[in-house]
Amino acid sequence: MQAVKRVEIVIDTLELDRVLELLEQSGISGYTVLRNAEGKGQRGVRSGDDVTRVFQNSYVLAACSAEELERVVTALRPVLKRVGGVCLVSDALWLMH
Amino acid sequence: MQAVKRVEIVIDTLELDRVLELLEQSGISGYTVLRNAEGKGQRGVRSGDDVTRVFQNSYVLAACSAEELERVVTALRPVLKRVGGVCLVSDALWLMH
Amino acid sequence: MQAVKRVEIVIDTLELDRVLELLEQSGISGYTVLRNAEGKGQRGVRSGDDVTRVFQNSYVLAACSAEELERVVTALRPVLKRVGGVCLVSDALWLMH
Amino acid sequence: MDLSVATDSLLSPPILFFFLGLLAVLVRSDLEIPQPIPRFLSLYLMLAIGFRGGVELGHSAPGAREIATLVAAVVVAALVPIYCFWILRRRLDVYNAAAIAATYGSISAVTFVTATDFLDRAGIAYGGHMVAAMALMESPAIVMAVILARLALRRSGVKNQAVGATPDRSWSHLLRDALFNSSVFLILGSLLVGIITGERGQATLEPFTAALFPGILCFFLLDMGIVAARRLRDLRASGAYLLGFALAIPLVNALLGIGVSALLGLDTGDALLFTILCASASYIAVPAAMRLALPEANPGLSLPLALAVTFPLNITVGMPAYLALIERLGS
Amino acid sequence: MDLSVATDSLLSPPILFFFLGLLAVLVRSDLEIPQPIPRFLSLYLMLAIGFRGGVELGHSAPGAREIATLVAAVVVAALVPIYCFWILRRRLDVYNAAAIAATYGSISAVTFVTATDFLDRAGIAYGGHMVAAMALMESPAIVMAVILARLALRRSGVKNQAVGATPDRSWSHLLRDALFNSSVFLILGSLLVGIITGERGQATLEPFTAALFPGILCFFLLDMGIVAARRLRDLRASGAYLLGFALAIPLVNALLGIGVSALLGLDTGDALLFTILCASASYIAVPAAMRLALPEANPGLSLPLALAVTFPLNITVGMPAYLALIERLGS
Amino acid sequence: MDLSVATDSLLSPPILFFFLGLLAVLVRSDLEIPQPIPRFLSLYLMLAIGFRGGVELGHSAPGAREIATLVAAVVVAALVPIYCFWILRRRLDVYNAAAIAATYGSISAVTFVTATDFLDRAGIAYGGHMVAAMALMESPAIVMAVILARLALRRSGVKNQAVGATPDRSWSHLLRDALFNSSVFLILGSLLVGIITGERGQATLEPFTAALFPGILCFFLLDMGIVAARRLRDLRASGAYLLGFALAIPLVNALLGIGVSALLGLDTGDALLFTILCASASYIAVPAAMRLALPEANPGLSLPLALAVTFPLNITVGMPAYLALIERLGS
Ligand SMILES: Nc1ncnc2c1ncn2[C@@H]1O[C@H](COP(=O)(O)O)[C@@H](O)[C@H]1O
Ligand SMILES: Nc1ncnc2c1ncn2[C@@H]1O[C@H](COP(=O)(O)O)[C@@H](O)[C@H]1O
Ligand SMILES: Nc1ncnc2c1ncn2[C@@H]1O[C@H](COP(=O)(O)O)[C@@H](O)[C@H]1O
Ligand code: NA
Ligand code: NA
Ligand code: NA
Repeated sequence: MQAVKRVEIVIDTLELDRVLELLEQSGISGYTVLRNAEGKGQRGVRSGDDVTRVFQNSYVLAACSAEELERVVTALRPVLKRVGGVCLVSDALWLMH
Repeated sequence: MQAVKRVEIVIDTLELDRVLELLEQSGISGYTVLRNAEGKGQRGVRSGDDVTRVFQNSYVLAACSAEELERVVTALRPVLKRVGGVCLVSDALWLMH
Repeated sequence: MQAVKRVEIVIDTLELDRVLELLEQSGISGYTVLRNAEGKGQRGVRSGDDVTRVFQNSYVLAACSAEELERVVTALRPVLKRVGGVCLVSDALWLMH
Repeated sequence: MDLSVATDSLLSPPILFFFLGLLAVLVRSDLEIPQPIPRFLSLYLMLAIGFRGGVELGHSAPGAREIATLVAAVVVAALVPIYCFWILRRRLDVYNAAAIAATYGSISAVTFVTATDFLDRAGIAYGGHMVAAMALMESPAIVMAVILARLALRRSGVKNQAVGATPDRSWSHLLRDALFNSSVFLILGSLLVGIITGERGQATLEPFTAALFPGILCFFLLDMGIVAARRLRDLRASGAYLLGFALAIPLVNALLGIGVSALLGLDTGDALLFTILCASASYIAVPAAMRLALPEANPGLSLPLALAVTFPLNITVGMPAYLALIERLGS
Repeated sequence: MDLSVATDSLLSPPILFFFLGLLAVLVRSDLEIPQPIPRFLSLYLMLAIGFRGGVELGHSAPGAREIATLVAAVVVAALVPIYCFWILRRRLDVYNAAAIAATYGSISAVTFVTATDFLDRAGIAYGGHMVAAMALMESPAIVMAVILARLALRRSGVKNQAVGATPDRSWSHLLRDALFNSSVFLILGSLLVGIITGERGQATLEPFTAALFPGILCFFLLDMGIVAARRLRDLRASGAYLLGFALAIPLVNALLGIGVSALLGLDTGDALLFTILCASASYIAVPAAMRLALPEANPGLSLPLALAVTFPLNITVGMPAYLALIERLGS
Repeated sequence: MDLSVATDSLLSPPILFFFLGLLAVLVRSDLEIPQPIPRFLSLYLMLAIGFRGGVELGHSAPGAREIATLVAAVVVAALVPIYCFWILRRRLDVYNAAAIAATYGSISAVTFVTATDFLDRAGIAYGGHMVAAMALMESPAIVMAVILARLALRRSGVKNQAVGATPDRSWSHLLRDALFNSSVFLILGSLLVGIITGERGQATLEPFTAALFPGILCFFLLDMGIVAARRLRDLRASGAYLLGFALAIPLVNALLGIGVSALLGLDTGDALLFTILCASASYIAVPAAMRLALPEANPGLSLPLALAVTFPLNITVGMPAYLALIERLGS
């Protein structure tokens, strides 16, 4: 098993494509996405009613190396500043196969 | 990046509103919810068929401070005792923006 | 609160039942499943369109003991090798109730 | 009992699709109606049945017999849980006995809807007020079960944990849940819309609420078959006593329903619907309400009984048998 | 104003189901149309209205008046945001003023669809080109609002953060979003299919696009009622000024619409649809576009106004009142 | 070839909505049918086509020609993978060659359904047994492909990893998946319900299974267009050889189908359906089955071919061309 950084991002679904692009540009080519996330944060409650589709989050999970992490964090910060959202980083072991 | 506690809660969706209230009362005003979680635990299999809607879990993720964690853990324990569910706590770094 | 291992598995939904079986056989009788996960990895983009239903992942979360972890890791490795997917392990505290 | 009615019922598309759903699980097909669709279909069925009942009701002011039927419906729905609870307490703890009693006192809207389809096929008329009766019968059993549990717990000296004990289990919560739960609300609401808009409303909504009805019912029962079959294996946990209960008590309740119908002098169609309401058990509203009001009860016990035993029993052999009995009594 | 038309409208099934949805939230029922269903229903409504409009259009080549109507629609949709922005800037920052101005300059397809149902019930005809007018009115306000915001920001010397400033906020992105957003695309696309396939297409699609229409509309408005009621409590954040705006500006815009209709000499049905388009506010396309183009604006401000105030206003008292006014002017 | 038939087909609402879906992706519209809805629509199409076929079949006992057709269907479905595998092995490894061979040996229910709509529009009759033929043609290719892969692997001395090698890849699993996969099961089940309930069942289900059919098909093909267009860019990975295969082999298979139809003396409608079944490729059942039986194969290779090349080819120029050929042969 290999030590990796575990990055979790919660972001407005409208911005999801851009965030995934940032991941790719940072060299992270593996990630998992769960759409239909609801939530609450500084910008209020975001529980996506499907009529307006304005308030919907996505949850992104990516395991990556420390260098990749650094790159993605730098790229992500201005996006989070602009549109809100959360990015958490923790340590994990990746079961290599 | 700031060190935070990462709280994960899996709970019967019927109890979700109460749990979110507990989070708020503990001072945690940011969280993310994924509904439609299935699972298995001490109370058996819970894969929500939509006809009965009785067996459905939700997954809640919240990043918070150590003090907030303490408060929410105290408040949550009796709820978990009564209706089941799981609460996991781990360490993470929050990318502040 | 009790120290546990937090296992996360992302796997082709078609293989989900087998993976859950492996968990059970490893002595892990508690887990949570989120279906409808999308993702990207070595085997390309997997965003499940519902017409073909071929490309869909599920996300599994299980808290377990170190011994259970060892067993499941051994059992899981060949499955991941064959059908792809990811398994991450991290440390957490379980709020016992 | 007229065998052709029974065969007609068993061989009608909705029931056959129910069997098809059962079969899918049996042969381990991966057939599945994906998640929010069944919920949507059931909302449709309630909206349609409510609206059509309302239009029907709007035709003429309800007379004394209609009102008596509604009163009788509420009374029966509150009575049934009492003897069910008494029977179940022989083997079960207070919580589970109360939860299952509530299940059998309340009703299954889908059973009702299937029975209306059955009557439509047989060309037997029924009154719009029966839809109101159905809605009124959903909730009393919930309240009754909680009262029964409280009384029993108090008597046995257990420190009361049921409704009223803590703020989050207050009576006001319970009553709101019982009265405004989605199916009661949607049925009564659509009934009201039907009454208000009458013939003119019906003219525009007919293709949606009437013409599509049998088809949507088929689709929904296909899903019910799948869900019921999946719950079948949970029956092992129930044991023979509960299994016997789930098979016998619908018949007891049906007899009660037939008796009350005879007393009230109901027409055949109304009598059958009244009877099927008595005989049916709730697998949606009540288990959900019980999880909040009596979380100590195990829904894994009550649900398979209502869904995998009583529901199939009622819609297959039940409906034609009850009808035969009603017709024999009537003639 | 003919009171019976107003009552007929308020007591029609779609509007009653809208009220039922509001009521569900008020009494805290757990009634809910699960998530992708409402989206599906709204896609259906757009496909159906587009297709029917197209078939209608295909009957005869559009004349000068039809083309004038389309041009007027675009012009009005681009004009309305200007005075809205000016009014809103009294109290709001540039971003929110522009976003709300865009909301009111654009249109609500569901309001339009409800109005066609209203006309159908009243037996008043309308032209297929009005569907095209609706689609054309969705986007101009979006572009206009961004221009307004840029001008205002430049004047106030703020370092420009709006469209064009960064590559990911380019004009080409904005225009693509504005022109090809799903509702514009689906409506115009279905219109085209309707024009091409004409009577023959209609013959096979009729049961789907026409017969089901009122029923699906009821279901959708039930959901709209629930969603609108939930947004009601967000109104507190808006304050009295914005609330007044959301109540008054639809009437202003309606008067503009009635005036333009009179100038163009539109028939009653077309005039009502044109007016309701002017009076309605977007709660789907525009908030989504604004999140990308002007992310500094708070959708929690514009959305409740459009959804919980202006939409109910238009479909309840608005439609019959505008019609009365149009008929008075016409006679 | 009669050009008006081709135009009629290309300009029918279902095909136009398919193009609309393609276009939506091309212009990067955000139009999308949200997730479980397309699945529901496809379940509807199978239930409806199965039921209608069953009613049709119930009218008269199947004669020798009907039975010969069913036998021929199974034989062809088992034969096609053999020469496809042989052709594909020129360029591909065993696993992918087998998986793509299975794809083209099996059928696409949506292509079939679109062809029935095409025949309905052209006023050409077809037999209910063709629905049974479709269901029977889904699975043989799956089994055949696995056998081919095993033989080829054994010959090339590779340690066998395919079905049978490990307990979780047992033949019984594979056969269950092949025989009871959801579409085979639902089509055959609905067929049976149709046979059993006959005219009486049809009378009540007609508005659901027949009147709605073209509309739902349009909606579903709109989604198919979107999905197909999204898969278009995956074609780059396939290379020119496979692209040529996906364009040429449907025509080869169609000629085989036309030949067999002529041998069997099928009527025009039945012959077209038989031909389109031969020409079509599976993008649902087979890729799913192959992921379990031959996980080494890359579905990213077979899927875009079946979905983004062969499917559009068949429903646009294919159907009218095959029909023209059949009619020329017939006269
Ligand atoms: N402390 C938190 N823990 C977990 N998720 C959060 C937290 N704060 C915000 N979120 C998620 O991030 C989304 C955007 O947050 P914000 O930009 O703060 O409004 C929210 O809707 C939540 O889903
Ligand atoms: N060890 C575990 N790891 C992850 N999720 C769990 C675990 N145990 C229980 N759960 C989740 O919590 C829900 C309720 O658990 P329980 O109260 O133990 O039945 C289950 O349905 C699972 O979704
Ligand atoms: N680095 C990663 N982080 C998170 N999820 C991943 C990662 N790599 C792969 N996955 C997930 O695992 C699935 C299968 O991965 P693979 O077998 O590498 O194609 C992908 O579709 C993703 O959902
Ligand atoms: Na009952
Ligand atoms: Na407007
Ligand atoms: Na084929």
